[in-house]
Amino acid sequence: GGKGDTEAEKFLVVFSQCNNAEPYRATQNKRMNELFSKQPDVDLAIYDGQADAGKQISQIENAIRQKPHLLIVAPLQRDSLTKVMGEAVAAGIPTICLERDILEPNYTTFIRSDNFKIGRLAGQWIVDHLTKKHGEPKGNMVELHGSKGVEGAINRHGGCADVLKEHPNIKVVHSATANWFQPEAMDRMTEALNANPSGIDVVYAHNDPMAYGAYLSAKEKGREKEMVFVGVDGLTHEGVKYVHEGVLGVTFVYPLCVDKAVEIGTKMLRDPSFTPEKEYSIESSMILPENAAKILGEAAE
Amino acid sequence: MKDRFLAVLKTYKGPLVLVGIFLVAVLISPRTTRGEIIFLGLGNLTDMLRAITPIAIMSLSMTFVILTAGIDLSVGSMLALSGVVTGTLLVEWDPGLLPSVQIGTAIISAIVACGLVGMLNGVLIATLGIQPFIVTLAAMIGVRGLALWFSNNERIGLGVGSDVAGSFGDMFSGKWLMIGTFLVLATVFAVVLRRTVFGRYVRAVGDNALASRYAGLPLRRVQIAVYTMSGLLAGIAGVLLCARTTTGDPNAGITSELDAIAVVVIGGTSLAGGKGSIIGTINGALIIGILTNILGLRNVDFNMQLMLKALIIIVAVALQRKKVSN
Amino acid sequence: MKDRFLAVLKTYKGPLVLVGIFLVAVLISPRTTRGEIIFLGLGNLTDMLRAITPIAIMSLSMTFVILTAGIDLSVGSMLALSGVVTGTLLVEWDPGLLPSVQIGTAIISAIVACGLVGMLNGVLIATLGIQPFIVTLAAMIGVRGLALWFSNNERIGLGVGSDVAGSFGDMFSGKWLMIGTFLVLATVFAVVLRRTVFGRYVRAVGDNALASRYAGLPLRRVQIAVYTMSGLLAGIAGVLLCARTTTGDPNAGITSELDAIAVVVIGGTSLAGGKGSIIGTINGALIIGILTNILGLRNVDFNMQLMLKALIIIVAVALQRKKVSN
Amino acid sequence: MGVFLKADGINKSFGGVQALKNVSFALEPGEVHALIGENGAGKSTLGKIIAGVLRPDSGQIVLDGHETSIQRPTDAQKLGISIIFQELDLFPNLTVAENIAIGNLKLEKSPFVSFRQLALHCRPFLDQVGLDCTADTVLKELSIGQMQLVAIARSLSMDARVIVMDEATSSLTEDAVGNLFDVIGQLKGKGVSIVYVSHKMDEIFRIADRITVLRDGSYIGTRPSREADADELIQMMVGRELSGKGRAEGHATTSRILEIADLSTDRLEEVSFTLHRGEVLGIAGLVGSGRSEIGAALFGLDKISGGTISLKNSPYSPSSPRDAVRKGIGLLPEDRKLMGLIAQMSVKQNMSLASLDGCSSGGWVEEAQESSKYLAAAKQTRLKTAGPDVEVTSLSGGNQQKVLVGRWLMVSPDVYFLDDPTRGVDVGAKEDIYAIIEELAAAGKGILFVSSELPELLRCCDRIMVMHNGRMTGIMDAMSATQEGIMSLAMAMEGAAE
Ligand SMILES: Nc1ncnc2c1ncn2[C@@H]1O[C@H](COP(=O)(O)OP(=O)(O)OP(=O)(O)O)[C@@H](O)[C@H]1O
Ligand SMILES: Nc1ncnc2c1ncn2[C@@H]1O[C@H](COP(=O)(O)OP(=O)(O)OP(=O)(O)O)[C@@H](O)[C@H]1O
Ligand SMILES: [Mg+2]
Ligand SMILES: [Mg+2]
Repeated sequence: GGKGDTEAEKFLVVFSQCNNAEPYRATQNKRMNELFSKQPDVDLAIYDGQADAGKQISQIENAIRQKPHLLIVAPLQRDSLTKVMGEAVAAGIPTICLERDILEPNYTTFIRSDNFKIGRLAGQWIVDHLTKKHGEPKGNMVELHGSKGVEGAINRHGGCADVLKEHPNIKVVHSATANWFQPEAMDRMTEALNANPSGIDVVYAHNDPMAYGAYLSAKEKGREKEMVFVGVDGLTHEGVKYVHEGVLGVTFVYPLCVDKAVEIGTKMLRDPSFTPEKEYSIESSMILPENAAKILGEAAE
Repeated sequence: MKDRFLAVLKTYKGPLVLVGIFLVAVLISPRTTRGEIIFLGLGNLTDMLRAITPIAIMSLSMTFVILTAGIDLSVGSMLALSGVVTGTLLVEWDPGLLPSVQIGTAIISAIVACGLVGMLNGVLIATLGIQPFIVTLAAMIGVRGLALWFSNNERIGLGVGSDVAGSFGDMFSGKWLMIGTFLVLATVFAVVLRRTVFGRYVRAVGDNALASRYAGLPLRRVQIAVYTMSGLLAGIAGVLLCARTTTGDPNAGITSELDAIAVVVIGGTSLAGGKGSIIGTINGALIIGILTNILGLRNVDFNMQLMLKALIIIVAVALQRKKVSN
Repeated sequence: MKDRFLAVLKTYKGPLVLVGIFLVAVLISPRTTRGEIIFLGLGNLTDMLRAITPIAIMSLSMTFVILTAGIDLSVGSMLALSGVVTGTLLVEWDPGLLPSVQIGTAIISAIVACGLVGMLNGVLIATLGIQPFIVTLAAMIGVRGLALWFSNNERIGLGVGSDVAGSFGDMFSGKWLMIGTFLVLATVFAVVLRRTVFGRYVRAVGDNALASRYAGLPLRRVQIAVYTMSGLLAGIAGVLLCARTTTGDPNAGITSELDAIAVVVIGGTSLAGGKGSIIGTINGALIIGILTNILGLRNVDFNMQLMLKALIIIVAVALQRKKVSN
Repeated sequence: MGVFLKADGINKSFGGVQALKNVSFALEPGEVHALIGENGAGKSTLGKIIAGVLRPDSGQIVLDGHETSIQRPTDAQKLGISIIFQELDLFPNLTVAENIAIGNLKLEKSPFVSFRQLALHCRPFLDQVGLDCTADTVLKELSIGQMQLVAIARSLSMDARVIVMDEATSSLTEDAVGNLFDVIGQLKGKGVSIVYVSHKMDEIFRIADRITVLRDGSYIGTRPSREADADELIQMMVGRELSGKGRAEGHATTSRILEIADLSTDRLEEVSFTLHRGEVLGIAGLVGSGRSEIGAALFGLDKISGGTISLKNSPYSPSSPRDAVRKGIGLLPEDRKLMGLIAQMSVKQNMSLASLDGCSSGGWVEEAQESSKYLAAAKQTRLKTAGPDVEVTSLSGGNQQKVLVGRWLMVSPDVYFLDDPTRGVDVGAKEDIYAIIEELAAAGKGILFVSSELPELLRCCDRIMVMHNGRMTGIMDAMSATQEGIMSLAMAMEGAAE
């Protein structure tokens, strides 16, 4: 529980974000601000690790020194943050590990989402789609990777490949790295299209901007109907919108985890008797043309 | 006879390296089922040109900057700023103007904003006498912050609809518009460099700064002008990229300053200033463009691509270099 | 009296800027509930030093490189390579050696690997006469590919257990070990630059390469040596970073070449070569370290941080610069 | 005739150095007015102030009786003043024509450039100075002497009424100087005035109408050149009597130290000669005749394509300058700024640069040893400096040259190749350098001495060889040689070689 001794005292909540300069993370921050601002006695401080593990460690060390009532960490890397989060827990600071796993359970609770699972969902959707299209699970796929060596790219690829390996007739005919960026995805997709003048069935991109870029490239060559585009992330103003507009066939929400974190975190702050579970897993949801409109409508409210 | 042939070879080393890479690309290109060489398809060649266009445009003004013995590390950030400004003015601004007027305003605002950043770079370099590297490094950091702040850390999607934003995307992403813009700019820059007094000053300033001062050249004005141009061209590249991706992305263009500089240097321009040409830079852009394209067509593993790229850059530059003079 | 004071001010501009930033940091630092200035806490100051250590280490050899009028863009990639090699040899190699021997082997292999890359840079620059910018740019691209390929595109986690890998993390991430390594290296580099024949040659070569050649100096060996040193120090920085983050990350150190160069230049070393000092570089590292630390402590919005950083870099350098001569 | 341009009470200081102290100077129309003085006397500074490159701390430039306010070089140009800089500040990567046109307000009126027009414009000036190259040759392909001709052509093209020539002939050979003097004669006829800065006394007497002497930044006096005599002028310059010694005593022995047979490189053809211990062998020739190339070949700078060299009776083929130094050859380069000085290093560090191996142990610089060796060399060269630790660029030209001479004294090689060691050096320092050469010869060193000034070759050398177009056209005993004889050898094969 927190240390809210007097009513007048404010709660200090520190959120150590691994990299602000990424729309997914910016959305997390925004959402977290939004939710905590409904609680006037909470001071939220968001630290930006700038995609640098050393930096994020230092920032958490700083935070520990300030003795916050709640620490939320979105770790950049599983190994690097394990130790310092252990120090936070040892210092008696209630700590939430957000979204990504660390090596040891050095946290009070872990609110997770799972890229491997998302990869598997995408793989399964692709198998189903191709089975519907060709009567059997076969076809040609182009895969656009996020930055090499980054957890998201590794697991979104790994999960999908895990499903596809059961279906040898689904071939990955072109596999390129576009570093999460839309412009690069457009150039890489253009090359894939040129190298494969026909017969591409699916484009699986590790995030929505890359999937969208791939769509634009195909559209320009008048080939966007030939294939279906699959993305991941499902941010409202990006992925969901793209699905709604018929650009993407499907996208998979990479959960922000923020709502759950604030819900659990608030209880931890205010209810000394509350003990959180060790782990909450937030399921991804599938955004299809059928439910996209509804989600967009909700967001607009 | 043989001597003349060798002399010609020596003068046109850059284009020869380009031709070499082109031939290799033709040889190793995959083929269609009908046996056509994919690399040589008109569609692929123009795709290749368009892909390199944003970098190539920035490398034109970068050539000028480098000729003055300067450098501009901020072009990538300015490119992002331009896209974000364009996007915002098209999507979040509803002035009730004619679409064409709104589009024009958005484009001009974006380009002018970058021009002003470039001018600020130039003024700091020319009047405070701080090294260009450090001024434009600061601008690279600061302008990235500005673009992120301006866009609220979010990508601004133009959509593919038929509203103002969507029609901007349609109008300005055409292959020939992009390639054409580059060709026009390249011609202008080549002519300015070779055929105008200003161009001569640009080459002189980097060649011998003291002599320029002694000759009474307007040193500061030349510096301010080249950095302003660098801003303007980064702005244009940003608008085109925004149209092509139908997105104003505050994270666009990260590391593209290095790409633009690499193109210039592969084109034979010396970072010490004074020596270089626009033809060389075009050559450098084509070398990089073909290289990226053929590695993509062959779908070479990304890591292998990186290593091959490194190797080929070294070889291309080594082949072009003059014999080490005493 | 006043004159002397002014003269002292002029000589020690760099440290004065540092003291100024320090004082501002003290003033604007947040305080603990007990009113202590957080910035001044020993824990915070040492954290700040440790945070800047990898960059600071690389900036020492970068000073040498820049003094020879060169540049090394590949340090960030070498840092990553070092981490990946260390990680692999600790995690995936089971030679049945004593843990300390295995750790030693891993560290030395990582540092030597980077040293070899640096030496290759140096050899290409010295013998082919290609511009350092382009050689090390190619190395930056290629070595990044190498690190990714070597690590199979994955981060190599050392874990926090008590096995070989875990104990390496414990041993080498200590605050004082990291800061101490930097201090030792800084002393060595400062002494080498000031007191040895080699140091004298480094400055001469960068100031006037042709004159150095005419004086019979071993130009090529000096160039090869400084780039090799740059590799070695990037290797050391990579080992320390690997220990601190208990991860060998093939994507570590992206853009850290710019950070290291910025530190050197803020420290008053001229990119034109010949002029600069290790003291200046240490000063530059502290300026950047304090700046980053205090902006973090104040939890300034990230975008605002970027803009402030840009501003402060310009101001810090402008304050240090010599009066622009007529 | 009346005064045309007048500099009045000019003061100028650089940091602590007062370069000009209340100097006044008057120029009449159509006169050649020589400005002389020791290195560092302030001649170039005065020239730069007249040309608007530097602004005086106080004082006035009066032109045609009107006070001027020259703020920048273009102001001076508008008033019809042009200058040839001592350090030849040109643009190596621009073409000859561009170098001539740049900054010329008349030629740059239109923002666009026509190469053909530019070439046409430049041709007469190139012809006038006798430079035989096309207008679109890139400057850096020329030799230093040819560059100097470009600088002269540039100032002629300005259509100026006043031309400041700051040591414009320092790298020129006799024929080019003669050419220039013809041009000056024509200009005088048109009423153009010349401020002529030089250290070459014979030239001054040939061309100047009046001579003004500066010493340590102060005005000393002006003499009509008909009435002046060299000794008096020298005394005015140095403030004391200078005993110009006569011909050096010969120290040549018969022991061979360097033998070159049929040496060829890209720019040399079958050069052969022998140098003995204690001998000073002069090398004469026109601009671009390949004199420096002999040094480049000997010093491992140029690839040797044929012939043999033996040094101290063993075969010698240098792989690099470092190798050459190791084996006992030292080369004093012709361009001290470009090839000699390390601008940001101190006087002492510049001097010891080539001999650090001898002032160090285990790679550590032994400061005490370095200082004592430096002091010895500084003494031998009679170096004038504010101290060992001042920046070398703060020294006057002559003293900078002495630093480079001192550099090789500290190395003490067996063979010295001195490429124009007195270029831009004042009379006093010249004497000092001659004395050093003699001391070296007396110590049994072999010396190759390249110079464009025949009198000094005749004075210092035992023998003189003459180069033309990369070939050796003769070698003669200095005692019996004459200037005319050398010149005819230097030009003899003109035409025949083509
Ligand atoms: N830019 C400068 N900065 C500092 N000192 C200078 C500068 N220019 C000239 N000086 C100093 O001013 C004095 C006069 O120099 P100046 O070049 O006018 O001499 P000079 O008579 O032309 O000599 P020389 O015969 O060697 O060319 C010298 O002491 C010189 O060191
Ligand atoms: N770096 C170079 N590249 C090409 N040609 C050169 C180069 N340097 C000199 N030359 C040419 O080689 C020839 C010999 O030049 P060199 O400098 O040896 O002449 P020099 O007799 O020493 O005359 P100077 O009085 O100019 O020093 C000239 O025709 C010159 O133009
Ligand atoms: Mg002078
Ligand atoms: Mg010569």
